[in-house]
Amino acid sequence: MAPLPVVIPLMVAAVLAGVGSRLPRRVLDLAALLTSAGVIVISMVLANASAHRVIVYWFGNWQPTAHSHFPIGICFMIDPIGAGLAAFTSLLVFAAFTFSWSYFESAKALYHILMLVFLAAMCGLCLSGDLFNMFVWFELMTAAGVALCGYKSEEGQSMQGALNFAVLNTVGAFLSLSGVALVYAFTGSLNMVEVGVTLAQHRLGSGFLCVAFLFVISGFLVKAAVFPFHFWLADAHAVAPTPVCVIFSGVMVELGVYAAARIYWIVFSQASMPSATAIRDLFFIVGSSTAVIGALYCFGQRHFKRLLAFSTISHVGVMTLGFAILDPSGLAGATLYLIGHGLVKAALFIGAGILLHRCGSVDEFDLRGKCRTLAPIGAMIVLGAIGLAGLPPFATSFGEKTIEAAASRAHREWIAAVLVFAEILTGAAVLRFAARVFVGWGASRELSLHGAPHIHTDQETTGRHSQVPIFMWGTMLVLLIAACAVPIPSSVRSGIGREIQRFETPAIYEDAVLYARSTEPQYPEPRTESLDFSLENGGVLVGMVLLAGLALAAGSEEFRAEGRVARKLLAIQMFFRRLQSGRVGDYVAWFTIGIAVYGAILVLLR
Amino acid sequence: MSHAWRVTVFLAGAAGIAVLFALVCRTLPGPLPVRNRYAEAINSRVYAQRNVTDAVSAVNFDYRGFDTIGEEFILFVSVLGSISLLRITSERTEGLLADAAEPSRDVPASDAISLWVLVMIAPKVLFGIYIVTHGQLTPGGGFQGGVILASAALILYVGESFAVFRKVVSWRLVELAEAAGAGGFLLIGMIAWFWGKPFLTNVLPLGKTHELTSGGTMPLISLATGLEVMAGFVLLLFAFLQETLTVRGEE
Amino acid sequence: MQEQIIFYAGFAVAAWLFVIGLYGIISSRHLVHLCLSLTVVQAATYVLLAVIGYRPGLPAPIFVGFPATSPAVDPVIQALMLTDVVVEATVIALLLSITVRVHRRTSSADPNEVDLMRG
Amino acid sequence: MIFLQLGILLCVLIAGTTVVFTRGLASQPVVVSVFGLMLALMFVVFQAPDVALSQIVVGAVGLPLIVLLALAKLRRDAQLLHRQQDEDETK
Repeated sequence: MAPLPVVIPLMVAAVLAGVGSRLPRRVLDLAALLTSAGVIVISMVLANASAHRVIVYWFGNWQPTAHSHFPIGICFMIDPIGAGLAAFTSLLVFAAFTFSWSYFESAKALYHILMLVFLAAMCGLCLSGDLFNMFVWFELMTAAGVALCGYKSEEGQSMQGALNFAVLNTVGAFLSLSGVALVYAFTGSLNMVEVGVTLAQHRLGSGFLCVAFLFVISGFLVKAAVFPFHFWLADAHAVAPTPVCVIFSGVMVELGVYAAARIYWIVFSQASMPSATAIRDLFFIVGSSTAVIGALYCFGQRHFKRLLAFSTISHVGVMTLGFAILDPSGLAGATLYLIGHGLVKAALFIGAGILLHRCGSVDEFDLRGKCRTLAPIGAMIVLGAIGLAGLPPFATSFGEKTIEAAASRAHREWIAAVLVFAEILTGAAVLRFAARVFVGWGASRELSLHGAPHIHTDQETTGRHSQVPIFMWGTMLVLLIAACAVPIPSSVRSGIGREIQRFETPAIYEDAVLYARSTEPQYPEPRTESLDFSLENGGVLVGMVLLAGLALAAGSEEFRAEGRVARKLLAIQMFFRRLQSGRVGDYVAWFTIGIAVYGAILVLLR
Repeated sequence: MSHAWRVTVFLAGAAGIAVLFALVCRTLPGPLPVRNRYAEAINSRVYAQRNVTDAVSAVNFDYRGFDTIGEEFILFVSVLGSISLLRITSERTEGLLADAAEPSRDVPASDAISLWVLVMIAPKVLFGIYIVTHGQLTPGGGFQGGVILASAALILYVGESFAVFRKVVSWRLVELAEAAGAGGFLLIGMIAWFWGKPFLTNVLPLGKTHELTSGGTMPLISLATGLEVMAGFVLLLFAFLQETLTVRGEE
Repeated sequence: MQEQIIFYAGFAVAAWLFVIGLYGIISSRHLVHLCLSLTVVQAATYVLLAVIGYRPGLPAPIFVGFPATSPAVDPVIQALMLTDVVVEATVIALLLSITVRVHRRTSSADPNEVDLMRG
Repeated sequence: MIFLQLGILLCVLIAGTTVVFTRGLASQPVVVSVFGLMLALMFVVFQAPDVALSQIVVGAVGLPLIVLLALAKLRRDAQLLHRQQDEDETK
């Protein structure tokens, strides 16, 4: 049972590679849909079965022997968090396949094969309990992601985004591999639990531990697109086809944070207890800078997919902040946030896909007022904006409240301010887009001379553009409903809270992996935050609407004549625009300095 | 950023990383007694437990076989990705390329060259098969042998012409071989399920040491990997040599 | 002692290759050169892995011609390197095909001449 | 004994640095091939024959070959582009 979430998609991919070019399109679609549905079911069953004890599955039957307890094989270490994430991943892949039902009229099964392998790689990353094995799935994710990015490689499309994606992630992966090698050199093991136990026993120097930790997670930080490793993400989104964007933003990026949290808790948390404050401070800096800068970029975009990509960066910053508190309720909040955000973001990307299908563009100014007939889609996009802003009833609001409560218990009240800032800006950006495109408010030209990039995006669909197929809008609607409904039962919320407590208790995994026994301490019942519409929510809502209105009004001539403040703001915006240059060399330079600065922070604060 | 700025930022970062490295070296623990555990565990058991002599292949195809599945699929996906990137979908460019395609290669190769090709290919194929099948005994295995076999196909191209290459090596067949290699590995892993054992368990008879059939599933996995790697590299060559293939369809 | 010296030397060479490879990437004027610089970065991981697995004086882990229970160098790390080598080539191939694509679109293979996406 | 290991490490270092500082397109496949060979030698010296074998076939032969093919493709595309431009001008 346990290896199926990886084995089934890989097997179907291999079969499709063999016979797929002979099969009609609908059979391929059906096979892909059934496979991802199957993986959802299996992952849910696994999550359920592991609720009371961690399931450990030894590939090749190489469980540690009774006298040495030393793992020589690779294991899957399945707990409800990992299996639940795998289920969530396959849910989004399922949604992407439904959306692409009337999509990509191309020959061959390449798209389906690549998506299925991508799914398998993400599931493998969620479930794996071995450091090198995680690296392997990480590399497979990169390879499949790059190939999917370039899938729609028509003449009119630039591949620069895919190139930046590939180079940055590969460089990050190599640094991760170096970190794994360093850890292996001293512990003689690759199993996460065994490495964690050994590191804790042998009191290694904290300088060594800090640097090894930074190296091991660097690849995952690049994948998570935190500042200043985030540049590739927006470029990749501008190139990738819509269903691929759904996966990239909805879950792939978040898996980077998940992997970093997993590695921290299992491998390093016991060994580096003296420097836990340093790690906390590091992730506070990483998370808040990512949340703020992502939100600023997001607000400055006119290309809808790119706008959403930057909002993903901002929200990843929020999740990083949740993890950074290093206590169960913070991470539980981040998990709730991840679910809500993934569903809402997937719905919004599908909205972008619908616009592309109907109007042949996703540019805010090109489309101004042209989509009045698509009011229901516009309404759903506005709902998505509310979800992004973390307002009830969306799951993001639970996540946000839980993170804020945890932050105030840890005496970091400023985190709430960062969260509100990110939510107002990202929500307002989407709201502004919707108002301009679906209602026709605001200027038809952009304010600044050196404005946001105006990218021509090719239509991805063929056939009738006069109507929106039910597979498109239906998927969007279901995703939005799910984003509201998932956390309503309080059992889901308290379940996540309980599971996170286990996630942060390495001793349980040690018992399960090395000694094949399960010890389950009683957890205190986690606090769950209420669904009430708080004062803060009201503030966010008002702020968001005001900001969107201001941005719409700002384009008018009168405002421009006023312009001193506006010009100042634009100058700042220009500075940031220059940083996002699209050149891979710049990004690698940022990567280098980012690693150096984060390393310095860790080492100095330890 | 201008070039100078970029280099400055990079140099600052590189200097920072250098300091980090220096710090690691200063706080580096001496050799821990535990660091040999994994190596010793494998080295001491591989001969007795699996009847094979090459510990590296044993790790690749048995002890850590699951990693190898991931790696094999990285190859699989990269090859498919390259094909998908190099295919042409615009008719205008396709026409242009068709006009310009292979102008110098239409001259048939002389008999001497054909003979040379045959002379070169046969040992190469043999060598490749040898490497693939002796993976568990001597250095080598599916990965290395697969690349050698793929390079035999390349000689065909160098010595003869792309037309001959296309005639002898069928695109469809190579594609099937790649899928079979990738799926075959998974199937071998599933054999264990019939014995109620976890995925990838080596359940087949282990044979006698130093014989080709020793190692249970290892030689089979080596074969599957060899097939996959060979087909993958031939497909890559195909894709780079002529990219109109997928558009023109099969033969 | 020997082991220490080799380890530190390998560590230094790996660090150098990593940094110089990154320098190659940031200063590159041609995408093919950029891909090759990436192989240098990867070579840094090879060097690191190779010195970590090495035990001076011990033979390779191929138990032909000497007792099967005697110690040998680390086979696990060699297995990691082995898979890494093959993966590298295909990932570079993927990057090179992107290069061909970029070149066809912009008729330039200079990573600094970006045709879209700023800001 | 130890000098052999240190020497090959030095060779790898020099070859790697040369790859980065070789800007001429024509000489790049050659330099990379030499670099791959050096790495293979390093694997031999560090008692890793399996890795050395795959490094020889992949790093010293396979990879330079793909680089050569990619370069040839870039050249041909450039020629095609020129021809197309000429045709457009004559029209």
